[in-house]
Amino acid sequence: MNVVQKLFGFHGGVKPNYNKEASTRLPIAAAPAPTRLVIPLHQSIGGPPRPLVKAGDRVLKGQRIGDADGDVSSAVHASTSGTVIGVEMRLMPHTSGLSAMCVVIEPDGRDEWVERKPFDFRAATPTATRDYLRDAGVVGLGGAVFPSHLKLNAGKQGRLDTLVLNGAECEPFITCDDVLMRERADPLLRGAAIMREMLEASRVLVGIEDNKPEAIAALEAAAKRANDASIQIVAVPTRYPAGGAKQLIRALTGIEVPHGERSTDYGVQCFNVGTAYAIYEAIELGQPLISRIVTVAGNVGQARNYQVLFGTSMRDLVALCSPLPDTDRIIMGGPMMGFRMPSDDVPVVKATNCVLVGSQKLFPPPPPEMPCIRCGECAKVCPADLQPFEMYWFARARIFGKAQEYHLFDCIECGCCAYVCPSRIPLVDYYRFAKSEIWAREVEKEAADEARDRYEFRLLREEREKQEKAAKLAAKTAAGREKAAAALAEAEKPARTPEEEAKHALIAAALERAKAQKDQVHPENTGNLTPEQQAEIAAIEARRAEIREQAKPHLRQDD
Amino acid sequence: MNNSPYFLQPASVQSVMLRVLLALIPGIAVYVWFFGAAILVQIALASVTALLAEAAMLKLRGKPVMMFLADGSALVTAWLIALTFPPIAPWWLTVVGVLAAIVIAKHLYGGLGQNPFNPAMVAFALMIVAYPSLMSQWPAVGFTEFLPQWQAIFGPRQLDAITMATPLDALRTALHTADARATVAGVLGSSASFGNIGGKGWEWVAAGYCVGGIYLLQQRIITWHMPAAFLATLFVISGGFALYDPTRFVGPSFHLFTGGAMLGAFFIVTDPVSGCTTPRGKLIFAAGIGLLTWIIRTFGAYPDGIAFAVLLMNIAAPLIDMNTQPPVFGHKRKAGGRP
Amino acid sequence: MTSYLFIILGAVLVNNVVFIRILGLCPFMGVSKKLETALGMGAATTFVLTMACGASFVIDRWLLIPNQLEYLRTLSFIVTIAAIVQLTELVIQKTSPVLHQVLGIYLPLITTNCAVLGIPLLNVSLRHNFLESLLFGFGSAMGFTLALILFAGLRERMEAADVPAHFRGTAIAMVTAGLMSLAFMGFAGLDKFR
Amino acid sequence: MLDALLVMALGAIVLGAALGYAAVRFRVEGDPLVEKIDAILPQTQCGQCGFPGCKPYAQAIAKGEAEINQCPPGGEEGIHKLADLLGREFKPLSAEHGVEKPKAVALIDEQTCIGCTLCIQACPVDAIVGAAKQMHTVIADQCTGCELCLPPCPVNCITMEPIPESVENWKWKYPVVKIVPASKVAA
Repeated sequence: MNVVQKLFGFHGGVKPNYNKEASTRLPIAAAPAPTRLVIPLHQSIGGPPRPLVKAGDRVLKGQRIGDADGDVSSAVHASTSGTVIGVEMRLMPHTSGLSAMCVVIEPDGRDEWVERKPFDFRAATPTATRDYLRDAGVVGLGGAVFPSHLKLNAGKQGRLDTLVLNGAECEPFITCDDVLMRERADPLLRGAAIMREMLEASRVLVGIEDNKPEAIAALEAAAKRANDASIQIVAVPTRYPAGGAKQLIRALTGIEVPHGERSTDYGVQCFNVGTAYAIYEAIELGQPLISRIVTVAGNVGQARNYQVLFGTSMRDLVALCSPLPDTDRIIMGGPMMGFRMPSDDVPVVKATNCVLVGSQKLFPPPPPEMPCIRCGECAKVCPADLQPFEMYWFARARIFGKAQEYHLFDCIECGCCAYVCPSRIPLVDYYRFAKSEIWAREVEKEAADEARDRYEFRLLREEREKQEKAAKLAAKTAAGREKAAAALAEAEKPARTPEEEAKHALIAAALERAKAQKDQVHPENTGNLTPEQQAEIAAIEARRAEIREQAKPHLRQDD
Repeated sequence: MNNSPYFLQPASVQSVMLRVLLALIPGIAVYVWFFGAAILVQIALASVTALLAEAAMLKLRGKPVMMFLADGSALVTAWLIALTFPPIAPWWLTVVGVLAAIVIAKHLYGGLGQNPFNPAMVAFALMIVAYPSLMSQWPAVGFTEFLPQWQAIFGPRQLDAITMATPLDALRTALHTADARATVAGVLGSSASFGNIGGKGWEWVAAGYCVGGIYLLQQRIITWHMPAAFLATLFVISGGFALYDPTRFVGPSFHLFTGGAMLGAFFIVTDPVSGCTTPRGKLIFAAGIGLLTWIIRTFGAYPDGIAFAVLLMNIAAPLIDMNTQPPVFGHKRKAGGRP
Repeated sequence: MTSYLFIILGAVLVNNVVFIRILGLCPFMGVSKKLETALGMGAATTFVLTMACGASFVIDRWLLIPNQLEYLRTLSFIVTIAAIVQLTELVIQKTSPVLHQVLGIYLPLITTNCAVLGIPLLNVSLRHNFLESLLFGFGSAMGFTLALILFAGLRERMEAADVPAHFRGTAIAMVTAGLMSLAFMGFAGLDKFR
Repeated sequence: MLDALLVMALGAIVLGAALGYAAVRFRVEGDPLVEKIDAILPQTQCGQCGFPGCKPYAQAIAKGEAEINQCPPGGEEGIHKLADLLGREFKPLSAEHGVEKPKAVALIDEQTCIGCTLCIQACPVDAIVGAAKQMHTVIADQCTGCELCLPPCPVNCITMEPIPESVENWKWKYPVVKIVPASKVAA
């Protein structure tokens, strides 16, 4: 067990002021259940879960309220017992300030659990275990909230070399993994053992930054107690972002997992220590993921870690720590990668590892942005070996293709580049902007491709119908001539059958009604137009009429 | 309000530029000691012109004037121009040079950080092509009397007593145009002004720049790549040819300690804006400047090749960068190439 | 042998067809926006120019001079060049339709690229022999290609620069070409050194 | 004089023969360029460009019969891409062909719809489902927002609804460059 683990390190990184002491002085405390829980349905990567409850339903603690939508999704549960008072749009803990579907629960204070029973994963097939974890809502608790059941798959090789547990926790202020490792080392390692078995990994490496000696000691003691020789606790040098999954894998194993590829294909899988604990709870205790440890730190009187039920308002949580009066913002996550919340009344979700309380003094606004002088400091600290200034150069000018050529999507948005930039350029903002523009474009492109396929299919179908009709017509005329004589005898019959007559009357009546309505109903998008717009519309209409005229032979086939 | 990261390291463009100016001071001090105070007049002239031109251009382009003026980049350009021009050049030569640098080479391209060419070198190349004789009149060593220098700058010019060609120019002219029997040793021995290493006085000025360069290295404002590659290339190629034919090719010490070699190595070649930025690119870029400098100095028509060499490599810099992109995390097994 | 090397080097660097002789500026400005196109144009021009130098030498030496028809030189050179360009165009259209579209009007305009007529005429006035003519044509075309590629590299980067509105596009490209020309003047005198 | 004519005629014959052979040898079939242009167009098939669909417009551009700035749904972005591909100068969107609008999808007011199927026939991408005398509805995911279904509807029951912003499709905005007034900095 005490084999000295060779370390590999990674390129770049910075050493910001860590500020971790304040929140580790006190042990984890359970945050009291609030008077109202707002539980967003969509708390993981993948499809948004479908709601299973409606207003008025009574739910128990741990009851599933949102069902995973497909396999790339994860279930959501009630954090405590109570009554559903609504399934509605609520403000999300997201920088956009937009709302999404949430289940709002009024707790009844009884904290009544659903029936819990441990899951015997050894008796179950791997697929069944993964389905169980999906329905238990277990996702990565490092902040990425990727559904864990998808990662508990050994991949192409069938078995893994290394399972990496990420306890590096490199972001300043955040200590939730630190205290978890100190206080719950044994169950954490049991979760790790479950994962190791599922992945058939030959060893488990727990990477912890060497500024957490207590956590390292606690886990080492626990590993000794567990008597599992495959588990190794490795202290990695303290350097942000050592806790990035790829950076930690590289530091511990020397393996670099390229962007867009699965680490399992390289024989490694990486989980956050919090996820290991959640898996322990789900498998051995039968408890779905309904709460997590959250660090409250920053501009507060007493920073501390709390066990918080999902859906608790950040405002209630922060209030427990006596925030200072000059507080001006709430950040979810750390100061390097965290997201500014649109309000303090947003719920704690699975991704909330830290609620950072900010003020002008603590996080002063950056000085005005200067032009990039290509000094290359950002390239020196980039842990992904990118050329951040080149990506910025093209992102700024909205030349996204070029930015992508410089591997924009390998960027992990760690913020090192912006941290060291002497021109104080919000580099990461430019990358986020460029990435979301490129994504949007990709979606548009896919839609366009689909539209093209559908259009071409339609043309094909019209062509086919035209041919069929022509064939039928030919057959009819041939048959018609034979019948002509017979038909002659019945020539007195009316041209239209009574049914046809009725149909025509109906259409005429409908058109009449429509005409009447047309005068009354004004579609919203054509009301209140300026004369210019009207002229424009007229011009467009004229052109369209022309096209219809050109396309007439086309349309007629359909008639 | 800004997004993450909310922490920023205290660093600024301004402090970078100020430290570059600071690093130039030892060289300037030695310069004044050997060649008189004229260089200070030139620096002042260039600085004022640069600041005025910068302010005017910022105003015209609708940018915040004071903020950008305070970044100090215009001053760095101005000082470099003053230090590469002859100290007794007429005032208008410096002014026109600075204007060309600030207006054409810098602001037409969008100002700080956007210029593909080194502004100071554009000024030098433009002026030496336009006024080759004025750009070749340098003060004689030890002639530090201020009044004639002042008159040389602001008129009336009476130059004969105080001017001479730079050692580099003198050697080149002697080898190129004098009789075919001229040899390096003969030319260098013909006049005391060639000094011990690279021109009397000039070798010490170069040493002063070198001290400033070491300060910049220590401050991590520049990396070792460019100065080392530049100086090493110049050393190796001049040394190699001097060994091959010592009568026609002068040795490396002369090349390194005359002309703009030291100033170039630490202050001009290292300009991050117009140079290469990848580690391999930096080496290629600086080595290219070293090679071209030697070629132009040895075979070309102009007394010093650094300005042209820098501009030529500036042209090639984007292509070099494109083809020397370091492998990105996780893509290291593949060979580097165009991104 | 060295004299041949000097012909090529001189044509590429010292008397660069674009920067020093100021010939062929139309395609130099027109197709230098992207590196790929610049390379394509360079390759096409290299082919055309080398062929044109060879063909014009043959025509001049064995057709025009023996028949005292030197006054037909420009005319016959133009005709030859036009035919070679037409041939090149057909080949490119077949092999790379996108390059063909991108080069667009500049491809047939190689015919009127003054560099392509100028270099064969210079060959005559410099009294180059057949091999020298070919090398001079090839060297000049390489110089043209070099200029085009370097310029394209710069322009790709400048595309994202914050150039003042009035100077965006061709204006700043002209300024850049001027400064590049200035840099190439540094090579002056190299070819005179023996 | 005769020499000159003979020489030129000889040249013309030789070169003409060579070119004639080359023209046959390197004949080009098909036009891959149209595919590249078509790939850039947004495929709304709306006809605002003056051509009946995106492909015909692409063909017209390839032949040089149409400008690259006639596609409002593609917007400036699309024009830039076309300009890049074809090496042409960028031109602002031609006003006579319409204006760039936020993306919207058609919505049928199901109370008013009379089930006439006219919109179904008009939809170029078959994104409207329904049958005669049955109420119709638009498959929002497949609607390209071309507005071609609006004019045929006899009862004007189709409206264009802009796609709302959600957490999923929200985009990071361009970082705002703070330009501090000179006087403030100086102070």
